[in-house]
Amino acid sequence: MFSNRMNILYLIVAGFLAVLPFVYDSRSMLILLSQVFIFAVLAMSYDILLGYTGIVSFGHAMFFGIGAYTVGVFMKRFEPETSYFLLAVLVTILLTAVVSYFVGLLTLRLKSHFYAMLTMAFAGLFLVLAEKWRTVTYGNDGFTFRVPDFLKDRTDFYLICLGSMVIVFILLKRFTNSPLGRVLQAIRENEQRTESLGYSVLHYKVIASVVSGVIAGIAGILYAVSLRFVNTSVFTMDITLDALLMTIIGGVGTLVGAIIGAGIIEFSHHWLTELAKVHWIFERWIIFFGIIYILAVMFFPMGIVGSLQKLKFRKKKKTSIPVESEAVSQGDS
Amino acid sequence: MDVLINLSLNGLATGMLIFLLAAGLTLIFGLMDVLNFAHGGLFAWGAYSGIWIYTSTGSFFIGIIGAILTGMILGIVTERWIIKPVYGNHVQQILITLGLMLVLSEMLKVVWGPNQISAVTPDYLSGSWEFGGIIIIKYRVFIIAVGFAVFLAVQYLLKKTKIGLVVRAGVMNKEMVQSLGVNIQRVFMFVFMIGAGMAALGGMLLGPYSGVIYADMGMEFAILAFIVVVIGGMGSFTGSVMAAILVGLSGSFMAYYVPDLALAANMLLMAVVLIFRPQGLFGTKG
Amino acid sequence: GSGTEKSGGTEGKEGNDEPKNTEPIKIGVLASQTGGLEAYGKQTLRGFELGLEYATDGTNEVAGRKIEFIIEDTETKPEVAVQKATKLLEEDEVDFLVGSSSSGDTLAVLPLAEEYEKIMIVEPAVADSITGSEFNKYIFRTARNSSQDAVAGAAAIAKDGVKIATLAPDYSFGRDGVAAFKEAAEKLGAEVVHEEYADPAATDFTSNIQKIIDQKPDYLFVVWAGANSPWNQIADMKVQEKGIKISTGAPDIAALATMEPLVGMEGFTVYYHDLPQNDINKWLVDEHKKRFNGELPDLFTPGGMTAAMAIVEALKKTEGDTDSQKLIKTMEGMSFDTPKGQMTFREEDHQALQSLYAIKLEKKDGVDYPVPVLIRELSPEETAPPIRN
Amino acid sequence: MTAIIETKDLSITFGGHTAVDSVSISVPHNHFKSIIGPNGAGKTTFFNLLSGQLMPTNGQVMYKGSEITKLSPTKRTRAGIGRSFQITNVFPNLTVMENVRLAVQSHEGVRFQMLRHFRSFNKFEEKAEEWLKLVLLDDKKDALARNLAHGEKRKLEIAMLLALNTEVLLLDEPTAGMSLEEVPAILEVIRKIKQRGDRTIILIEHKMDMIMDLSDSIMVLFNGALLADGTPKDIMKNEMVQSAYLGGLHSEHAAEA
Amino acid sequence: MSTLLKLDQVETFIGQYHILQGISFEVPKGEVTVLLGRNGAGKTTTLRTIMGLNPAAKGSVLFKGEEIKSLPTFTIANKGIGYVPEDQGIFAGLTVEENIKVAVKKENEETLQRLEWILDLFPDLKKFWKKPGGLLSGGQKQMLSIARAYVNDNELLLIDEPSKGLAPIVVEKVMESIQQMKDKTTIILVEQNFMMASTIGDSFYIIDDGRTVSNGSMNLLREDEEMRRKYLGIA
Ligand SMILES: Nc1ncnc2c1ncn2[C@@H]1O[C@H](COP(=O)(O)OP(=O)(O)OP(=O)(O)O)[C@@H](O)[C@H]1O
Ligand SMILES: Nc1ncnc2c1ncn2[C@@H]1O[C@H](COP(=O)(O)OP(=O)(O)OP(=O)(O)O)[C@@H](O)[C@H]1O
Ligand SMILES: [Mg+2]
Ligand SMILES: [Mg+2]
Repeated sequence: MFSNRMNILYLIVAGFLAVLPFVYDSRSMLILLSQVFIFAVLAMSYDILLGYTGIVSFGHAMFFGIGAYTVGVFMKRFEPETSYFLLAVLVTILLTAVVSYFVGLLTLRLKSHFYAMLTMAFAGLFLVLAEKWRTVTYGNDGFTFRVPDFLKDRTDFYLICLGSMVIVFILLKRFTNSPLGRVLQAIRENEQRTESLGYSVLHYKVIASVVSGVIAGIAGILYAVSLRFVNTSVFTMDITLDALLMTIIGGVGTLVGAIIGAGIIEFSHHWLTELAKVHWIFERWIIFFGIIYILAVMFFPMGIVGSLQKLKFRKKKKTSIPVESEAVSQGDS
Repeated sequence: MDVLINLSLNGLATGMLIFLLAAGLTLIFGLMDVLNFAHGGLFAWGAYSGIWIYTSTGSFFIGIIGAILTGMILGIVTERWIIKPVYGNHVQQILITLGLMLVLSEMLKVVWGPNQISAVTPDYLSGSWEFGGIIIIKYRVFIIAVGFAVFLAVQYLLKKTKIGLVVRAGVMNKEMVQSLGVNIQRVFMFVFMIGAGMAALGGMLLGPYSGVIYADMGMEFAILAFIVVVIGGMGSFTGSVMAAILVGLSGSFMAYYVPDLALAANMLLMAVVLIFRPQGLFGTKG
Repeated sequence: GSGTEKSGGTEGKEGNDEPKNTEPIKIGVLASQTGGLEAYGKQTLRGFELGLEYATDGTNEVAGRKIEFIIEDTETKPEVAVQKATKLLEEDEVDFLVGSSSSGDTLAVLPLAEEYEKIMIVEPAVADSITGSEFNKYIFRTARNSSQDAVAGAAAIAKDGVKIATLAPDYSFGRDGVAAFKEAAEKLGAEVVHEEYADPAATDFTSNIQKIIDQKPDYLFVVWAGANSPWNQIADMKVQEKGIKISTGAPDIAALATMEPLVGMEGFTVYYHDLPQNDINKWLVDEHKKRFNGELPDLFTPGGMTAAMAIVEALKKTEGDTDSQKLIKTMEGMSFDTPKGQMTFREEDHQALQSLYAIKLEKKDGVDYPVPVLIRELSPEETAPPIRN
Repeated sequence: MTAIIETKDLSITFGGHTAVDSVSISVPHNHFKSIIGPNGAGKTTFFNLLSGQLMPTNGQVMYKGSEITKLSPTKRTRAGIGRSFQITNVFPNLTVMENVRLAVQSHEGVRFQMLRHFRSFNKFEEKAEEWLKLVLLDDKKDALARNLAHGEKRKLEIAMLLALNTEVLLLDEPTAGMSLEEVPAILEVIRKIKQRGDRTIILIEHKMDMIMDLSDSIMVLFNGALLADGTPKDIMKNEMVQSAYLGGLHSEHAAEA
Repeated sequence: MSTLLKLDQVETFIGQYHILQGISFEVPKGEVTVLLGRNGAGKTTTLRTIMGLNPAAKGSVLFKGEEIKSLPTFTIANKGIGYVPEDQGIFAGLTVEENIKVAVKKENEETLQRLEWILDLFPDLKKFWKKPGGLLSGGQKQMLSIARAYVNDNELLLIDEPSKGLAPIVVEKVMESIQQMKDKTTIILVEQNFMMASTIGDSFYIIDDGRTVSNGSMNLLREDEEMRRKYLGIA
């Protein structure tokens, strides 16, 4: 696993992040970073769909929301104890797996935009369900809940989020580099050809959908726990768009890109709002936020990681032999 | 009976309004295959500029013209600077147009302030006629008429000129149309401009319909427009009209007969259509 | 958590042992400065600033301690609200929280007030659950809640034998509002014959209105918020011509402009700048105009002012002591002056009981929107909502 | 000799146009059969029916005695029917190596392995490299498939088919667009496979010399229907074939040969 | 005879790859010039460079004496240059009719006549007039691609491997059609089918590794076995 320079770099960064709370005691920085980790998990799960299987989903919030509500309802209805929390995690995994399986079966036969819109419809139905099932969800206002003790301390929770992100990253790295992961990339490139190589495409897509759904559910759990509050916003398009943006800004099909994307979006958001207090120009900081997206596309057309990889590659092989490494698919492994 | 007629009429009118909102997107997304998330921004700008011109000149008609022009200018600028570099790449389109969307809707607040703005119907279009139990709202009749006019005009443009063909060909293989002597960039810009103009028109007409315009109207209605384009079948203009009317009618009837599901009406409709007709109502298979 | 112990502990000591504390008192204000509720956020903030100034006679000092406030934008997103609130509590070590513009944001922040044991003044979020099921003892609300609105709405129109239909958006705000209204209206002898809930984002409300017309009620009571509204279509469907009177809460000025079709309707309001006749309000209106080139205070401006005044009043009573337990004791049952007359924090749920106003919308010369004209003031007792925590 | 592939009254109609019209053939084990016929005669469509890309409107496809008419392309590939495509059909953004490696992986039956690192399957890459050598493409193994010149893509297409190592090989104009110089090499590869004697090959080509050289039998499709099926010599003598397919120049050519 | 097109030391990069490293040739008006060479030699890239699809970085491309190296593709096309790409470039979702309609530059009598001539040449296209191009057979697509280039009154046609996928008899027809057009239209042909190339070609250029390495009249090549073996690997 730790065979090359890239992996050593990852290790250093992870190590740095792990000791950070003990040397730099800023709560809001911890919270911000926890937020980054949570969204990084969500974005990585999205990358499995977008970057590795080549499908755009507009309904990813569905799984995120299921995770968030499951843990919320469990903590509210029962006791905020570790055992119930673990039960909630288990139920989330089950629910997201089942839902992503069936939604996958129903939707994955559809072509690009139609698939995207159908997933959006399903996510929309979950949103309405959360709105209408008021006895459990308290409607769109949502509800607050308590969390088990081990999740209360911000530093501990920070470490848990970091740990989750690292584990998800390692698992997904393995997953995407496995023979199965390679077939997913083949599907992204040419679905029909994959089929005639003897791979049953739908099975693979459903597997991708389930893996991605379950991980999104876990991100949802962490998110709800971080707020100790859940409302219908977890099912909205905004969540899906966030995941989408983070994945794209970072570079699709790279996994690290998703993490970097989450960091960039959360931090530039943070800094821009801070600037808003400093100078009136930034009062409308959202404009600058939008400009960041636009500039990102112009200067990093393949996302930060994707474009950097290409650059690195160019330097290495400036030759007239038209040989190109798998910049798009192989990622950084 | 009266109820049925009322529901159908209002559903039809709402459908036509939705069609007006979606018509531009049918060109930009359906035909040119650009996932334009900034579409909502274009019609919010149409609404604001149109209503502003209307209230300052007092002429609804000039307001409409103003809105369309604003939309077209924005369309050209958008196409030139934002869309051109990302044709054919959905992933980049999503990111860059979402960025533009943020810029557009925040700029609205910079120019016109964060408050909602009321939009009134001109006198000659306000009020309603009543025949027995049937209420016919004048402004809705107007919307239906404009909807049909736009439909016919665009249909003419697509069927009687080569533009529709050239755009579709350009989307499939840009190099090849150019090799055939077509300045596809100019054609794309033109079609984008028309699409943006129609979006602006839709936004402008929405104002008096609901009586108010606000900066966030863009995203809200853009989703509706996307729904219409997709369930109509990508790029089919007839499909868009039908889908829009279907959305209007289903909203109207569900709100009356199954109010509990009214919130989910659009999503249910979309799910049902796509599960049973994965290519959309008027989409061609494959 | 560690944070709790640290801040809670030291604050307590300082408060008790050193009576002559001269450190500034810090207030963190959460409001929507961007996003959908931006306009409300701005009103609250202006009001708050004016309120501090008024309550401290321009010194911004109470019991020898300076008052500082830090504003944070929640962007109307719960996760941002939590981030910002934590920052205020942890880094700025504020003694009070005030906010916020949205019920969702506020609900998400409530547990933090409890965790850090700091008083939070809720303003202007309306959800009943804030002082209801989600209540904790650190929460005080100067804003009126949905139920108070509803009770006021009922008081304005409900009488023996009156048949009322309701129209509300199909989400918590609408559902809560109608439930409270129904309870209050029925108490007054009226009958709610039909409840209609509409998709708040709908383009077309005629189906809903059609159904209401079918029920032939005497009144149509509308609970509404948000820009997308049914007023135009209510007029187009000739509801009033059919003998159904409309009643609803008057919103802020920008939204009043869209209610042209409802001129003549009777309902209620939380505030309009010429309704409460008292010195504080007069000062508010004058100062506001002076400072913001002629603009009038709007729906939630007095709320912001009220929140500031409540805090200063409490601090005066504790002589600058910011110990939360002490403050809670002080504030429970505390009456204080506001631009809307005297308010009182109810002991049980810390909801401020306050006056609301039965009004009628009228056209006025020189004003380009329908103006709420006072019919009568509804006393705090009259509009007291049920206790639900 | 038993038949490995058989069709019975195989037909397919696209909205009124019958592209393949009641074709019944039988291909023995380890046979080399070529299909010729004018453009649009239904040759590729016939392949699509054999490989499962299309479902017939009528008739049956038998493989080793059992019916496979309703089987998906995936299942047929796994059962042992592999094909190459007339219009180059590869994974454009993957490397040449990865394209072939995927085929090897499928042949090895490694499908749902999701936690082991793909590089631990080193032998796949070695295998893939061998195939690439065979089709003279090993010097391009790290290039992205989309950057290949046309002829190179054709070679890749063949390598992928060979890597599947199926019992039946359906080759749809494998050498179209390949340079004069390299055709012989590819021919050699095909010839070798044929000589090994354990593969059944069906070939669609318009290059008559190649067909004459390799085929055990030739079938002729005309407007979807089977016009003739016989030895190369018989087919070349067929007047219909001469006038409607080969044309003047080629008749001379054929006569020469 | 005058020179219609002249390439002088053309170099083309695709991305950072130096694909064409010195292509020079002249195309006399009214002749068929054939480009030959191995797979990957750069024949297609040469045609794309002329069309402006992969613009030349160095050297010059003169069409009727005018430098067209840095003009946009559509302008080049509108100067009277038609192109049949090697991948046919069919608009899959458009019908045969629409594919041709997109190509037509002037809708006049002459065009109609040419269309009639084309449909006689390729009756299959007439038969499948309303069929989406993507559903045609491989050979039919090739015919459609050729038809699209023929339908306009072009001075110069760039044809990339027309015989690919065509039945022998159709190849013959295409050859005939090229002969018929010769008086009005000049042709650059990339062709692997030596029989076809040698029959209709007037002169040839051999490209290897992005350079023109040899040229001469077709007669010469037909007779010079040595040269054939050296550059084309055939006897
Ligand atoms: N999916 C389809 N839908 C409609 N028609 C089709 C389809 N596939 C093929 N056809 C038609 O069926 C006929 C046979 O096509 P096919 O591709 O089998 O020809 P072919 O014999 O392979 O020709 P070529 O030598 O040109 O490749 C053609 O006329 C083609 O237009
Ligand atoms: N987009 C690209 N990126 C990198 N290399 C490329 C690209 N396009 C072509 N090449 C390379 O350029 C060289 C020339 O390609 P070209 O298509 O011109 O060859 P060709 O002579 O037409 O070959 P063929 O006979 O196979 O069609 C090839 O080696 C090819 O791999
Ligand atoms: Mg074929
Ligand atoms: Mg080529």
